[in-house]
Amino acid sequence: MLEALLELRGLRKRFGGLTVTDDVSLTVLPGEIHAVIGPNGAGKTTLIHQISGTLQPDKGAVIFAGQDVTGWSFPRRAKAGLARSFQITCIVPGFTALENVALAVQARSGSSFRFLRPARSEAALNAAAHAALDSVGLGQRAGVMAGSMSHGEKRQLELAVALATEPRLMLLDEPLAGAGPEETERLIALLRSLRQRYGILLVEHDMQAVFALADRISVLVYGRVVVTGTVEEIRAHPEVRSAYLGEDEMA
Amino acid sequence: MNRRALLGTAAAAGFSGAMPSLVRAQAPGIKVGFLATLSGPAATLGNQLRDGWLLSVKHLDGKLGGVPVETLVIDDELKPDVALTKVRAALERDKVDAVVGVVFSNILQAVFRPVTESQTFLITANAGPSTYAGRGCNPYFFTTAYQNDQPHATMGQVAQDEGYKRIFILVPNYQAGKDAVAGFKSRFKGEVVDEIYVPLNQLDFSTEVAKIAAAKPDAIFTFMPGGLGVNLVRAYRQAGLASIPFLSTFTVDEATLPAQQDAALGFYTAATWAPDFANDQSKRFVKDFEAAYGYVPGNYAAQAYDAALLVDSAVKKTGGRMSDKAAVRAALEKADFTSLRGNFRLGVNHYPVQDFYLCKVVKRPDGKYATETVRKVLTNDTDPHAAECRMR
Amino acid sequence: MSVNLLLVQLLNGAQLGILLFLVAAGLTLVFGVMDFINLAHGVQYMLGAYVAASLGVWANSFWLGLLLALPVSLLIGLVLEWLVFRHLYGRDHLSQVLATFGVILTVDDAVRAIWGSAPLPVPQPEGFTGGVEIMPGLTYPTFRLAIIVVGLLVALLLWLLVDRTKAGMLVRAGASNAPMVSALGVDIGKLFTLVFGFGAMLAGFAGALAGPVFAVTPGMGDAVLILAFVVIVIGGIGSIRGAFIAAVLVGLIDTLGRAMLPDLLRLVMDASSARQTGAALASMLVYIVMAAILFFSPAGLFPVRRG
Amino acid sequence: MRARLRLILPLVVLAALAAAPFLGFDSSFAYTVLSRAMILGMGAVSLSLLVGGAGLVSMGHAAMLGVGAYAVASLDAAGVTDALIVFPVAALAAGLFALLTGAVSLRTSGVHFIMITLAFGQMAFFTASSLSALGGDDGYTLYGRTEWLGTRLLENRLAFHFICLALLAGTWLLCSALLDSRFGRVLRASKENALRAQAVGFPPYPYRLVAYTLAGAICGVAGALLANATEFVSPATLAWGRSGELLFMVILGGAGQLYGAILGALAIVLLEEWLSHLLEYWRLAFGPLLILSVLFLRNGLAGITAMPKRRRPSGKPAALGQEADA
Repeated sequence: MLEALLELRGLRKRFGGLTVTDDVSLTVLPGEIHAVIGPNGAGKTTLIHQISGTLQPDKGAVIFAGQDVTGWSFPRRAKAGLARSFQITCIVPGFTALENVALAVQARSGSSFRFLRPARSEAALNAAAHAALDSVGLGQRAGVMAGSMSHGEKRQLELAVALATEPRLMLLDEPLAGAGPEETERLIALLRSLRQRYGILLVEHDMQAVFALADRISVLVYGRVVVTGTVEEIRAHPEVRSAYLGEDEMA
Repeated sequence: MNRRALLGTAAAAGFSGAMPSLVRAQAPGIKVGFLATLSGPAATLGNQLRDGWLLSVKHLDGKLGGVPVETLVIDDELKPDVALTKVRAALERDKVDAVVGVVFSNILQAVFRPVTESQTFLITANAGPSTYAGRGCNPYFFTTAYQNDQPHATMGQVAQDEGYKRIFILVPNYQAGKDAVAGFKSRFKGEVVDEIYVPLNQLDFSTEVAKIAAAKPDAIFTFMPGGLGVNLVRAYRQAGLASIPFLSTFTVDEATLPAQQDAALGFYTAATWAPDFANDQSKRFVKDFEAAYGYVPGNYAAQAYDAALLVDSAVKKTGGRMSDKAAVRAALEKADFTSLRGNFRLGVNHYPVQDFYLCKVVKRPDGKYATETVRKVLTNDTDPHAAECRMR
Repeated sequence: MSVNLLLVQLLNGAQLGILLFLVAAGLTLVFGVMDFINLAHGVQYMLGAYVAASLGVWANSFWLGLLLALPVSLLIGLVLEWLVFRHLYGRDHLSQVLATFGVILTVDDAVRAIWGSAPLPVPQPEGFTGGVEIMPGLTYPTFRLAIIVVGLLVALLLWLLVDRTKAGMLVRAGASNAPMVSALGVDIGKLFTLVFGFGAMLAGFAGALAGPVFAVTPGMGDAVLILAFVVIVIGGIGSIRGAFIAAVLVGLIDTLGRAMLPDLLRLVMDASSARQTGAALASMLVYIVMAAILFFSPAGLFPVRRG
Repeated sequence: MRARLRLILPLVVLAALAAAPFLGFDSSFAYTVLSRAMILGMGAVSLSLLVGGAGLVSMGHAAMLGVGAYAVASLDAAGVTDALIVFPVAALAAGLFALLTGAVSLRTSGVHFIMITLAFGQMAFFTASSLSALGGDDGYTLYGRTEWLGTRLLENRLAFHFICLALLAGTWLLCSALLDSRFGRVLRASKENALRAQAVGFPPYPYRLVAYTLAGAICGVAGALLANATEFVSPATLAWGRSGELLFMVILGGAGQLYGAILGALAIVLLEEWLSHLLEYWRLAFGPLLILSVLFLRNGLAGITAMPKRRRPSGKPAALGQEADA
């Protein structure tokens, strides 16, 4: 059996009286896309927060690449190869697309406590950043101010930034949210091309995309994992059909 | 001006509106830079100083030693670096013949070197730190005020004379406050029950007043200039401590009395002059001052008035030749004028040798508050540092 | 230190705290509801003192002066809001700091030009000129006791206003989430003006009350302003309850620190250095406490806004 | 185009400062005012590095100025006056002070950061006031200016003018380089979007702390110069009003551009000088000018010269436009 890249062991998180994450355990294998679906308020984003380190679980552990990272900060996990995209677009608006990506490249190539040499003229940084932009199809837009890009472009840029950190695992929080049909097509193709190279934990509402991309799916309801299985297993699961997917969508 | 009269505040200071800081006489002959603190809570002292000087010049028909004088009023804002910049401007740009005034010692220390090194006469009408009285005495530096230790020492002598055994001391926590304690202790030999140092920005004295009440001293000695003194005096009176004699320096005087009023009645201060001095010149000064500026002149104003008389006497002696520094200095050292204080001469260190008085706050028949002499405490007092001065 | 003396010092601390609260209450509301840093709040305090003192002398009655100072303070507050502050609501904190500092400079100098630099005489409050002998030899002025009582009443009134009325509910909601309130269809501009005027009046009231106790001088608002900021930061910005507790805390710390630190230090060092170190340390104590509180609880003791 | 203006304007200003002594501004007074403006300009540029570069609004920056100045005073009292010792010590002392206070202050953000830096500034102020060995509240007069390899170079007005100018230019270049470097990129990214910087592995804290320390050290050098210019040190150097003044120089000049701080410092020092010479209640004119400048000069003085066609995100760091224009 392949060793899991990410393993969640009994994560639990409460806000006041509300249990938002209730004993969640799941794994992401190397090269696998593991999708987490569930109705609104199921606790998907809270789960992502706990994996990326922006929230601390009350109980349970996050094991990443064999290491217990539960006590690690968000930046430290990022540095270890746990990249994360955000549900709401998160870029540096006053930077160009290139500089947004170059910032990420900088994180994994040497110290950033370098004070005098202009970062703009570091060829190695720029080359890697250009490559990442090319891979998401933004190669022509490198010099554009990120704040003035279209919504779809910003989502692509976020992916490029995540790629540029050379992660081992990507946590993608609704990467397709707000994208038009054409952009969605392009992003799905892009995500598909990333499979094998990275482990991906995907949170997404677009079922078409999830079924097209995922290797395994976990269904989250009221903070609990109801079931985990392959696309077929999930499609066939009666509880999922009734509780979440609805009959008509299966027809 | 009307508005102020309407509001009935006796503490008229400065002029309403934007007054040009250049007060011109007819034709420029002698130029004097008059440096004083004219903004912030301490501005009352600066106003006293400035108005005293201006009145003196007016009495001399706008002339010093017969030469028309131009006074350049400079506000130091009680910031040493600001004072320095402005004084340099006065020296270089306006080419003043003398710098006069100076309320606070720290301002004096900031401007001392540039003024004296440019061989310009520096005559203070209030600040008199020990720094320039002893080994640091300077041929270009004069003061018509006193050496800072002397008023405090006067109060120490008063406490000693009255036979007080236990004294409570309260001063601000800065150098002048510490000097005040040292000055007082130089002549008081009894027990000091407690010394309290309060921050300069102290808002309220209720804490200290409670401590004084608990300590039950024979008398207190305090040095609380400006707004501090107003707060202290009020809190002291309100706490019913007025039966404990209130010995002070620069705490109850004509600069603060308009705000303290009844609360300060009967409190003591040490001074070189008080508005009730009997000599004719002093009487004329007080009368004209109150007519011109609407408030009672204090020590500060009198010392500044004398400063103008001092310069006047020197210019007269040298026939208006301010460029002959040695002659001007010699003339200044003579101090050949009649001081408002009567008994007055300059010592070897250019600090006055004079009498010191115990004064008390009274309400005059006209309803205004002033200090009144009680008795002479020290006669012909020379400051303790003068012996160290080797004037070059 | 005797129990009596300690009691007196506690009263002193409470009285300082109450005055600070009156200034801080308006500041924290303005800050909390409008996200507006108003350095010029201290100016309101100063103007309150000046107006009350002048009108009190004119009417020959402290209380009449105090009463008249309220509408005048309100008016001044509204005029300043209309002239300057309302143009700054949408701006960043930096611009607000700069512009309101400009207001301080202007008004301080205007006060000097109108009233002069000397401390102003203040009529004694009729009926409260006496005192209570709390400790042998020490009379505690009834007026200071009155300040404590009046301050507590105002605090109670404020609490009722903010906690029990519709306007108060909007203010509280505005403090925690301003966009939501405007989404509810409330005229946020009107609410702002209301809160601002009210805050200005409270500060003016505090200044008028402080007149007979402290010196009425130009710039008297600056020292109070900084302490008031310390209070609202310790208390948690936007929280009236926090402002009250923090104000009393600051009042007590400042008073007791000054009263006791030099004596405490005498246990570990010689008398003269203990006095001076104690005095220096006592001035810093409030700031040290603030830094420590922010270190452990970066949003103050009673944070209103989440995150 | 704007990129070029951004470079040209500060150079013009620096050149004007260099030419001033030869254009008749060579009285002691002119030297005093100009050196004061240049020194405070240095302090303001270092503060601008924090405000514009890192989004850290410090209300206690005068403390750094003060630590530098008091370093000079205490060395002077100990008889040490060599520039090669004095200036590094001033920088180190101020840097150390910034490191210690920054380590605590940077736990907070926004308004709380303003207040906690103010608190440390006040502590420094009261400490300086109680230093009786250095005159306490009255301040301390230096025996003389700092010496350069045994010569009294700093006593020469022209030399001192150019030393100030060189250090000002150096500060500006250094801070610009800092903002353009890898370090500066992380700093700027953390300012605009801290979450983004964290997501790629940069915790803001250490970068901000280093920036705070560096700015403190630079301001310490300015403080040492200030002590030399006035030959006098007093707690007034550390007063919170002075911190405010530095902040106003930054904002008036335009926080988005480092050289804005230089413009702001020149404007404020010269304006103060001119108005206070003209009027007794000069703040009655100065205050409204400040208010009007905030209301109508949104991007500060630097904003007039680089008038943008459309509104840009506020606080845009200096180095960015160049890529956009390329």
